[in-house]
Amino acid sequence: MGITFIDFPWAIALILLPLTGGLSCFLWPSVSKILGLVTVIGVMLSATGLGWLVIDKGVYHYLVGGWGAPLGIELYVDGLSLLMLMVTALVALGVSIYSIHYFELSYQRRFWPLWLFLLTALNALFLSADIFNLYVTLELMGLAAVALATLTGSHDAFTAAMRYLLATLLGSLAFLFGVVLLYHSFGSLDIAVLSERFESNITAWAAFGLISAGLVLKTALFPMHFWLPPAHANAPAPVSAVLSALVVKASFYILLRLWLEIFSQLDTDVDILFGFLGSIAIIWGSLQALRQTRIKLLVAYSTVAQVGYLFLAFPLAEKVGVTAWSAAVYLILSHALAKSAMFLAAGNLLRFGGHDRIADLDRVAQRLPITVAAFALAGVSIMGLPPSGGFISKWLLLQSALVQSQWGLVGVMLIGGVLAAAYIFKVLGRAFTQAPLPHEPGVVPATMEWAALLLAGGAILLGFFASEILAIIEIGSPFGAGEVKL
Amino acid sequence: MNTVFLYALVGIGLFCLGLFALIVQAHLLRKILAINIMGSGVFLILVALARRTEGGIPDPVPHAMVITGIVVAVSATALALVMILKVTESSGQPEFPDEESK
Amino acid sequence: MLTEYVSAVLLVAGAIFYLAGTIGLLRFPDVYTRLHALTKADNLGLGLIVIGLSLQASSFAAAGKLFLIWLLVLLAGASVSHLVARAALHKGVHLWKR
Amino acid sequence: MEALALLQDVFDILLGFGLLWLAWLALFSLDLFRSIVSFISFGLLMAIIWVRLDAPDVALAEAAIGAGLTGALFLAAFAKLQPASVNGKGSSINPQKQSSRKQLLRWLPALIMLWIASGLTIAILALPPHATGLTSEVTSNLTASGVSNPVTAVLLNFRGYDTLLEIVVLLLALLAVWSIGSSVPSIESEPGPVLDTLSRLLVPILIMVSAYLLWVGAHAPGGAFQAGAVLGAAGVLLVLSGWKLYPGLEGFPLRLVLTAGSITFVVIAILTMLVSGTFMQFPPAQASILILILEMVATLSIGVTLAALFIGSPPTDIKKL
Repeated sequence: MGITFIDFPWAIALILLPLTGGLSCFLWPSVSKILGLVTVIGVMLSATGLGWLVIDKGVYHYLVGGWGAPLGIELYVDGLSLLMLMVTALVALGVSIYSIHYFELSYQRRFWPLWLFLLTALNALFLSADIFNLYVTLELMGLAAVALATLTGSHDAFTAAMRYLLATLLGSLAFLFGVVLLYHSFGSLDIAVLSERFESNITAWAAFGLISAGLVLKTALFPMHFWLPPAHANAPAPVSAVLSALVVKASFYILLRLWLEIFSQLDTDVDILFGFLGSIAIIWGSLQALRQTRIKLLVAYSTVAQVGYLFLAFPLAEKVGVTAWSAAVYLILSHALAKSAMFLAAGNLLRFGGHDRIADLDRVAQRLPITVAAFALAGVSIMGLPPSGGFISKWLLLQSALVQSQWGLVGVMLIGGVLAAAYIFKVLGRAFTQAPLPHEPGVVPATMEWAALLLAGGAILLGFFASEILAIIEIGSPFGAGEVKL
Repeated sequence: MNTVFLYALVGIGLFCLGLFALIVQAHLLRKILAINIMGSGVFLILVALARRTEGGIPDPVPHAMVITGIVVAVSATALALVMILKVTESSGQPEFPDEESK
Repeated sequence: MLTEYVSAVLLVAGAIFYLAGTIGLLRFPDVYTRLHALTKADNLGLGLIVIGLSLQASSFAAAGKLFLIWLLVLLAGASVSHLVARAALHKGVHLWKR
Repeated sequence: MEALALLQDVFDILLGFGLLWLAWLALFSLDLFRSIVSFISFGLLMAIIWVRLDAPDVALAEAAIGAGLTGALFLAAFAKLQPASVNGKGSSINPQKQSSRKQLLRWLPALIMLWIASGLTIAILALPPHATGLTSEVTSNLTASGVSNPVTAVLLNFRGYDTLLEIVVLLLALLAVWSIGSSVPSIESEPGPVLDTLSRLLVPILIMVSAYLLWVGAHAPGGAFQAGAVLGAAGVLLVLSGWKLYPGLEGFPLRLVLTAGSITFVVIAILTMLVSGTFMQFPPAQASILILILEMVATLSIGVTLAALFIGSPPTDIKKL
């Protein structure tokens, strides 16, 4: 056969490993912790292997079942999907390490299979080149995410998860409706085939409207964000981290992919609308975050604001496509790492104090220095200060806006940055105040602190490897010709 | 030929009726019914339009897609129904609490 | 030719039983009498239709399947009617009296 | 012949409007129980429409899963909701709250729906009246797929990867339901002699029907999902007549049966990868036997999963830990 190491089907491993891991955790719940960790490490290795393969040999195609489009399903990996897979693996690793000591025994056996199935769905989603297959992965992801969000078992969690479930089901249905129209217009489900056959007509417009509406709802762009803050704030910390870092980005990834490959051929002004809503999301989400009295809600509203930045890339990309899209991808990566770190850190603070009221974060800095460091580092990236991944992405976005003299968007970004600084210092400032401890603090295991710091460190490190990562984004030139100007 | 578009239009009707009910009905069980009916509408369009083939044998791919969709729908419904019971258990009514605006 | 006419007559007769049963279901005053109407449609109406259709069936196997369906409906219909009536009695629904 | 065509058109129109009317009843009838019953009738009418649209496979799936099991799930949830909401009708709208603002809140979405509906109508009517989709690709590859029913070929061979994920979705739903775990006890009813006899008679028949659907799926309408749903219905009937799983089987054996479908799928996918070098590429000579094995195990898993979803509460083994 002569299969060399590099030719190993890493992409298939990325799907099958978490799937079998999830099944095994369900079958043997008593060892689910070990099984889960082994699986996640395997996923990390597979993502690295796939990365090596793609960086070495370029775009990766796989015909599942050997049929190929349009009859069968294809997997497709270019720089964009590769980075999504890698950041997923990295966040998964951090969250899994964190979860070992976070959940009690009875919750371990519930958490691991659901979480590994969610990971399966995420990997399958980023690998897929078939729009109906994307629908199935979206549903798998949505149901797993909702189930995980209920794990705290509180009344608020159930109400929030119920809203989340309805929103995600509605979004998937709208997406499916769009898929139906695309299939019946152009006779294929494969993105590449659709991209060739696509032509602008009224049905294509309807499909675009339905798919965008569904995915925007799932991505929680203002004003469709109503479900996000309660669902993310009431979930267990590792779940909040995954929801904010990865699940929201997955639907954005599909929107981005379909926009680039298919819908950019429509002559639309929707990009302006996206930019407008994104701007409101930045301002409004940041203001709401500033108003919150609980850390987890604050962090959740910060996600609403950061999602707004992603949508700024749409209007900016018209003139400076590659720069603006690269900025968006960079933001996805850095926000994924920073936000998961922040939620994990918030979970530690909650565990330590027994509550997550910002006003009562007494003298945490001395007790949990690693956690506070993680929160601060993640905050640096969220605010967009150098050196961090967040800085690179916001800098690129700002550049694209300045080149085009889009002063409105420049203003929004600057205000958003100032507000982000305000809400992050609101937490950090409290953490350093001198107050006596009114209660017995909870014990926070070291793994939980280091997991948060690992992810936050990743967000900072992204700031040092800009040129390498931008080179990876360019593999398969998902954003068309051109180059990024740093 | 007309049958195709007749049923496709019925499908649109179901989708919009379901969406309307999803928005205006407060009872969670009805919201889940609404989601199911919206789904049926989309499936109906998918299969109706698959009969536009010349030979009389309809396109089988949409049929397989709908079977997949039906199974996904029953999975989502089962999860949603258990969650309704939980929400009702703690709040006493199968609705979203009023004070939060949607 | 003859079998086709016989089949048509049986089908129409079956349809009439269905119509009668449906009208009964809508018009009768209480759950017990409605059940009575329903079983007529199920058993007799479907029976006639099954006989009518099996006259036109291409093979014995197809006719056999049709009869199997009828038997199943008889079984399920009778049991379900019983269960509905029992539930109604347990709930305290009174028999209708003129 | 023209009269027959006209009759068929009338029939289609009646079916279409009947469907919309039942949907309306299911969504807006004041009595929730009536709504659920309307929804089940909606599913049955839908099944007839699938037959009208030459989609018998979908009709079977709809009747068994869409109307049957979904309906059973709704009824069970409705029964469990009853003690929770005191008045029986927890949904009844408080008349005083129906202010003019509420009225406006209803008219606005109604108008938006009309707007969406007309837009979608234009979009659908703009489609070309003839399109082949993937019919020719499916037909020309059918011999290599191992089955002669094109829908089964798509589900288990051409797009088998979707089906693998779909089985995982079903399993995931059960995991989620067990994880949430309702504390409302499942419905306890004294079965009575009739239900008891019925289940004794019907369960073997249902198992036979399930096996038949499974076997016939290779060349005629049927297949794993339809067969699994029928098996699930047998399970529901057993549960309703008071049957309980032997406690020793509630733990690992039950979980093994539940996951068997997904595991078999994964194992066969890996085996094919070792043999042919490609994930889920069935060698044409062995395709039909592989598909049969897959479907048999999947049927069992789907049936048990559906029945377990109906019961809702996790087995005691899970609760303890």
